[in-house]
Amino acid sequence: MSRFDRKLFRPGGAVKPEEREWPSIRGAINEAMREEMRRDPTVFQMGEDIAGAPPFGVTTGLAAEFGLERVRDTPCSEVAVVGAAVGAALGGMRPIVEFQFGDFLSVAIDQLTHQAALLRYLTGGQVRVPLVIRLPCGGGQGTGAQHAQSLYSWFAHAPGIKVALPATSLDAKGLMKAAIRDDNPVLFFEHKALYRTRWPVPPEFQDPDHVIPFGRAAIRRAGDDLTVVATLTMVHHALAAAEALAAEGISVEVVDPRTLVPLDRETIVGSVRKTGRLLAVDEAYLTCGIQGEILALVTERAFGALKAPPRRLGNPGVPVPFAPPLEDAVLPDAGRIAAAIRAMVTP
Amino acid sequence: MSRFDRKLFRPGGAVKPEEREWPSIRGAINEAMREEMRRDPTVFQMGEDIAGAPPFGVTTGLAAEFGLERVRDTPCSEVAVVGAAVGAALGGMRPIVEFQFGDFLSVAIDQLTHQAALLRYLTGGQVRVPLVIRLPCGGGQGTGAQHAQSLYSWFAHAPGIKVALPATSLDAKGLMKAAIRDDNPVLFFEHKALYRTRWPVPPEFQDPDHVIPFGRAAIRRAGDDLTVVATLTMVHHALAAAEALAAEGISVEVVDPRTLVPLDRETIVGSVRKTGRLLAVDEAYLTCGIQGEILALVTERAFGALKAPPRRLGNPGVPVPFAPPLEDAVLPDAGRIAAAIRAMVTP
Amino acid sequence: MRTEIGLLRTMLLIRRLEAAWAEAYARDEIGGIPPALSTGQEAVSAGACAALEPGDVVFTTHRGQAPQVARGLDPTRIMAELYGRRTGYNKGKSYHVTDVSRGVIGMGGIVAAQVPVAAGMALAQKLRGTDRVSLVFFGDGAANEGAVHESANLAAMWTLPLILLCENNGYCISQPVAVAVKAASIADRAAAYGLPGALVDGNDPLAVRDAVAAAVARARAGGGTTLVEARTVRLGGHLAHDPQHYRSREEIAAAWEACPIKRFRARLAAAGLLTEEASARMEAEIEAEIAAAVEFARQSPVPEPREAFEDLWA
Amino acid sequence: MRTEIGLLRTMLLIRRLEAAWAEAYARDEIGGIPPALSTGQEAVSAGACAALEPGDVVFTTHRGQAPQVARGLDPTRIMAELYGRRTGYNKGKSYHVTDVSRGVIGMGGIVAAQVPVAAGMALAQKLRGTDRVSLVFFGDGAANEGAVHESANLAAMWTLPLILLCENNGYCISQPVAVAVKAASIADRAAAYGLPGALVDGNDPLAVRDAVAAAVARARAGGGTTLVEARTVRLGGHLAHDPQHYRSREEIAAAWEACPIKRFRARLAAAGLLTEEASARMEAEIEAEIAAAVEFARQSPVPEPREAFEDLWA
Ligand SMILES: Cc1ncc(C[n+]2csc(CCOP(=O)(O)OP(=O)(O)O)c2C)c(N)n1
Ligand SMILES: Cc1ncc(C[n+]2csc(CCOP(=O)(O)OP(=O)(O)O)c2C)c(N)n1
Ligand SMILES: [Mg+2]
Ligand SMILES: [Mg+2]
Repeated sequence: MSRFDRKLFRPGGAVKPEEREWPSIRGAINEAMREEMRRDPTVFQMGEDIAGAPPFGVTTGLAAEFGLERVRDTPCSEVAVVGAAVGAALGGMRPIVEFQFGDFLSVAIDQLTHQAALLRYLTGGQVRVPLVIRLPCGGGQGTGAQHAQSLYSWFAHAPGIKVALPATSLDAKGLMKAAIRDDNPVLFFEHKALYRTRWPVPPEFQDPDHVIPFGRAAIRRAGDDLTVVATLTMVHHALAAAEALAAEGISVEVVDPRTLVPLDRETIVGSVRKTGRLLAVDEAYLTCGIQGEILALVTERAFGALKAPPRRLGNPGVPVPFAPPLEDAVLPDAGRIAAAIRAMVTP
Repeated sequence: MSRFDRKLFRPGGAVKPEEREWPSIRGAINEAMREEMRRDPTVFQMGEDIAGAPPFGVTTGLAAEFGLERVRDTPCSEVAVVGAAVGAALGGMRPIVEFQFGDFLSVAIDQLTHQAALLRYLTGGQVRVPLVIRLPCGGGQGTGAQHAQSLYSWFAHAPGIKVALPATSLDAKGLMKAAIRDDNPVLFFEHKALYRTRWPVPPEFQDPDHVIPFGRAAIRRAGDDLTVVATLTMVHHALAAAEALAAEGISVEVVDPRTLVPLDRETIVGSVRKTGRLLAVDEAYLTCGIQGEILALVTERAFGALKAPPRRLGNPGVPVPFAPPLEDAVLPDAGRIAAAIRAMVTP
Repeated sequence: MRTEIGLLRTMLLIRRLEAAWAEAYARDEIGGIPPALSTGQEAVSAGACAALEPGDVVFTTHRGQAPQVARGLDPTRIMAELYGRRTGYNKGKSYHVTDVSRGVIGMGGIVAAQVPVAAGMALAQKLRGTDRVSLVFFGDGAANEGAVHESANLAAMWTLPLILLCENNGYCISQPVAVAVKAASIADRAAAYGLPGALVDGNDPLAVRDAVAAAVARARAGGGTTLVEARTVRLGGHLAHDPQHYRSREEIAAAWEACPIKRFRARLAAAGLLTEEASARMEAEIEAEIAAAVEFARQSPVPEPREAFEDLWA
Repeated sequence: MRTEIGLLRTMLLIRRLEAAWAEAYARDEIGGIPPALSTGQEAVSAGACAALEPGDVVFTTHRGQAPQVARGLDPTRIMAELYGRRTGYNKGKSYHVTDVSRGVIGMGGIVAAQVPVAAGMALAQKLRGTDRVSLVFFGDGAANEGAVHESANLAAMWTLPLILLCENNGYCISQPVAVAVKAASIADRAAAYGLPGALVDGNDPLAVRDAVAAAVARARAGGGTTLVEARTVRLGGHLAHDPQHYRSREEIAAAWEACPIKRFRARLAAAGLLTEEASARMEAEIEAEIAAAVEFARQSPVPEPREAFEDLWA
């Protein structure tokens, strides 16, 4: 899809005329954080260079508006920073932490899964840990194996962590606002290839209280023959595939869960009950990934409705390599999605 | 099951007469490491107190035989220790690292998943990273949420790491030997409740070259009506359930994958093709856990053979709590397995 | 509990509560990981907590009962938690006792993980414009975790109202501190972050109190973080069941000679601050208090299975 | 490349190779993360690697081309890797170039992660009875990662033949080192581990070489680890596309005045070691070498898709 070019670090080209009015995902996240920081003085930010040289520009302008106490540049000390977010949350603040690349959370997992996520439970409900960790994720930009992963399946596995994955500008803003207002730890995965993409929005996008609640999937396209469940860039790849297949007389429904924790099981299962076929697509590694979770969920709950074996696409289990032809070989795309669907609906 | 009493830290009672000749799992692991250290001078050990006060006694006697250079007590610095294992492996050694509780790997994940697991790939095959990390795991001993998890699903998700889960003394020894001889990073999960349990072994247990290859499941009990896939303690819970159900005329096959990476897909799928029903049971958290992976795998490959929706049991997604009644509420056991099977085979 | 007598009382209460815990564990009335006792280390918690005020927040370790008692938590609810009862502070969910109302956050499952969290609490205290401080306990073993390094540096950068209290009891399980720390002291590491460091006799509650009070005063005044190393001695094993094969009898016997309770009691008696009679009365009171706590815990109901599924989400 | 002229040649080769890389990136012939250049820092790698011998192992950072060149890796295969070609050292799998045969392990995806790995290599060198050493590069920003703390302490405990080479270029992306390090120097942190620390002018290749040579000699002789801080200046942005809004023009201009290549060349000329003519010849040779490397990379085939599935398992 031309939308997802390999231009992450290059100046953006001219905005297409029809897209001028549409907010970008990056801008939508920025806007959500700005509004929430205006609304609630306990919201503050920590991250490397978020004030001095905003990575990917998502925090641009926030330090100027809110000052360096509330938009804090941190040293390269991710354990301390995530831990500080946990402690600040215990102390009544609402921290937002940015990682430059979400993969780097690898060095601070304990503070998330064993501290932030467990403290409320372990104290018998005495504390709340409201914090948001922003994790740029995903491949397709030649950024290399430790800068290109989509590790949300891990955090859906571990208890106590909410997980959001916005695929449009409206969702990026509304889910971010929900994340900041949530009293639990939230991981907010932002696909790097989506940052500059622009999407049309309804008027409520402007409403500073328009929040998109967690746990409600979006049906991005209605269809009858097969359900694709996809997140982030794969939503758009699936929509492109669906469009192409419509011409072949195949009607595809595209469901975007929007949050993995909580997961809108009803919408996913309901869709498959209607279409009878399921394809789960994600950039995540396949084994124990979110795709298999969706297959398991659907076969447990809608076995009788299935007309064909469910299928999944994802990274088959190799690191995301650097060279473009290698990288393309390990990630799903519209073409592979269309091929898989064709094979599933053709008897 | 009385075998898995809550006595992890209490002196063991008298060994039952019939079990006197049987090796314990703890002893089998110790024996495997001892033989491999005799066989190969590049094998060495690092861990907290492994020489001075062996946790759970798994390394008992090794420092006396091999000295403190090869059985190295480390400081409480898990990032440095796992990293040192990676570097030593690059340098031609074969390190074995012990964690006192496998959960603590949380502080050193990056060194495993982004360094040990990726270096071979990223260097285009220039290096090998042969290392074993031993991870005591599992609940049922009142050890609390950060000392009782079974996190192998994470490491089956991430590329480049082999994962072994021994359920018997023979497997503990044979898989450990395979792990040490393997040229890749291996995580060796040892269920704490199994350490003192004793299991009968065939004569080849004594053979210092009896290795159990990775990627071959064991059919622990043959049956016709339903396949249970289970690991570690759940193998024994499943066998107890199968025994109880046999009296009710229900014939259960119990498959123990023994390694999750590589996973013996053929044996699992083959078993379900025969029985037509699948129950995957594990202590792991359910969402994106190994149970869902097995459900997905089987529905993809043996959909037509399924007579009933597959099911899974596991920790439903809460931290493992301290008080025994709470802990029992979140972990599967023989009773719950039997109940699930009954519900699946009764139309 | 800032008076001398108060300090002694706190130290005795810690010792007796923990002894009762160990006895209950030995009787198999309590399960799980064997008790991590502060026997011989009571002066550290008693002294440090005496320098704090309400609204200050303490973060504990796996060896956490001493600061709980020193912060004035209710022994009955501590004991109930150790017994895994729903009347315990954490409702039986975790034996790392927390009482938010008294500023005690129980951590300790993961060594050193409480240190960055405490830095964050100090940041919140600062951002919210209070003059409250956070104090975090960590051991000599924990000092070698990366989390401590990163937190100390962050606290120095941000001038956080934080006291990094390293309770050096000579061992990380079986590893002597001299093996794992090649610097002259852990307090010396403060210089690596541009922080003040203080080394204090951790077996003297007054010395600990004064060193911590100075650090607290600095923090309240906006002067930032101090690293205090309190040198003490672990009199028992790492956990209650530890046979300590790695330690000589002589070493242990010598350590008992320096028992801080014995020493402090003698000092108070010599100063005329404590009569035999008052001492006996204090002990009897404590005895009764602990007996009541054990009785309360025993009589308390265990949690219902469904409670396992509560308290995860806010 | 231990002679003065050799050092200069290395520095020039680094500068020119990196410039060609940045140009290729600007032309969109290379994708991915923009180049992390060592412009202004060449003396550190040139000097440090001149103190090493075959069999010693160097661990690099994300700013890794300088030590690759200084260790004598083949510019054509470095460039091919940067172009993502199968003829590159890593077959296009990662631009963190590794050449095991020359003792260069390319790391750098995760800041500071190479430091414990280098400690492990040093442990292997010691356990295997060799007198080889490991040298690990890390930045001033990386110095605040827990991994460095833990590794330095472990290396001190185990007397590992390791050189911890902190390349302090004044910035962690946009954060000045003075903001993030409150100690007088990073070298001072050595004392926290009982290690010797040395602070050296990182823009003087001879000073770096001598300081590292002393550390290497100590390590080879069984004396263990040294922390060397080389103070240098990053002349460009963090990555090639960084507009450096956080830095004043004056600061950047002043930094260019101290350019180590300019300085060293003048010094050699003044000492009569380098004529105008020899200098021009050297530049021309390097120019040709780099042009050939770029040409080789351009002509090299990209990897086949199936190669993505190779090299994961041994
Ligand atoms: C990250 C991590 N590593 C190891 C452990 C196991 N462990 C529990 S207590 C302890 C000793 C820590 O020593 P120190 O900090 O000196 O505290 P002390 O026990 O002496 O009070 C260790 C290593 C753990 N809980 N977490
Ligand atoms: C764990 C981790 N955190 C953050 C990053 C992002 N990052 C890449 S380079 C860099 C700067 C590190 O600064 P320094 O160590 O001084 O090296 P320099 O770039 O100055 O050479 C950072 C923060 C990373 N790759 N890994
Ligand atoms: Mg200690
Ligand atoms: Mg730097």
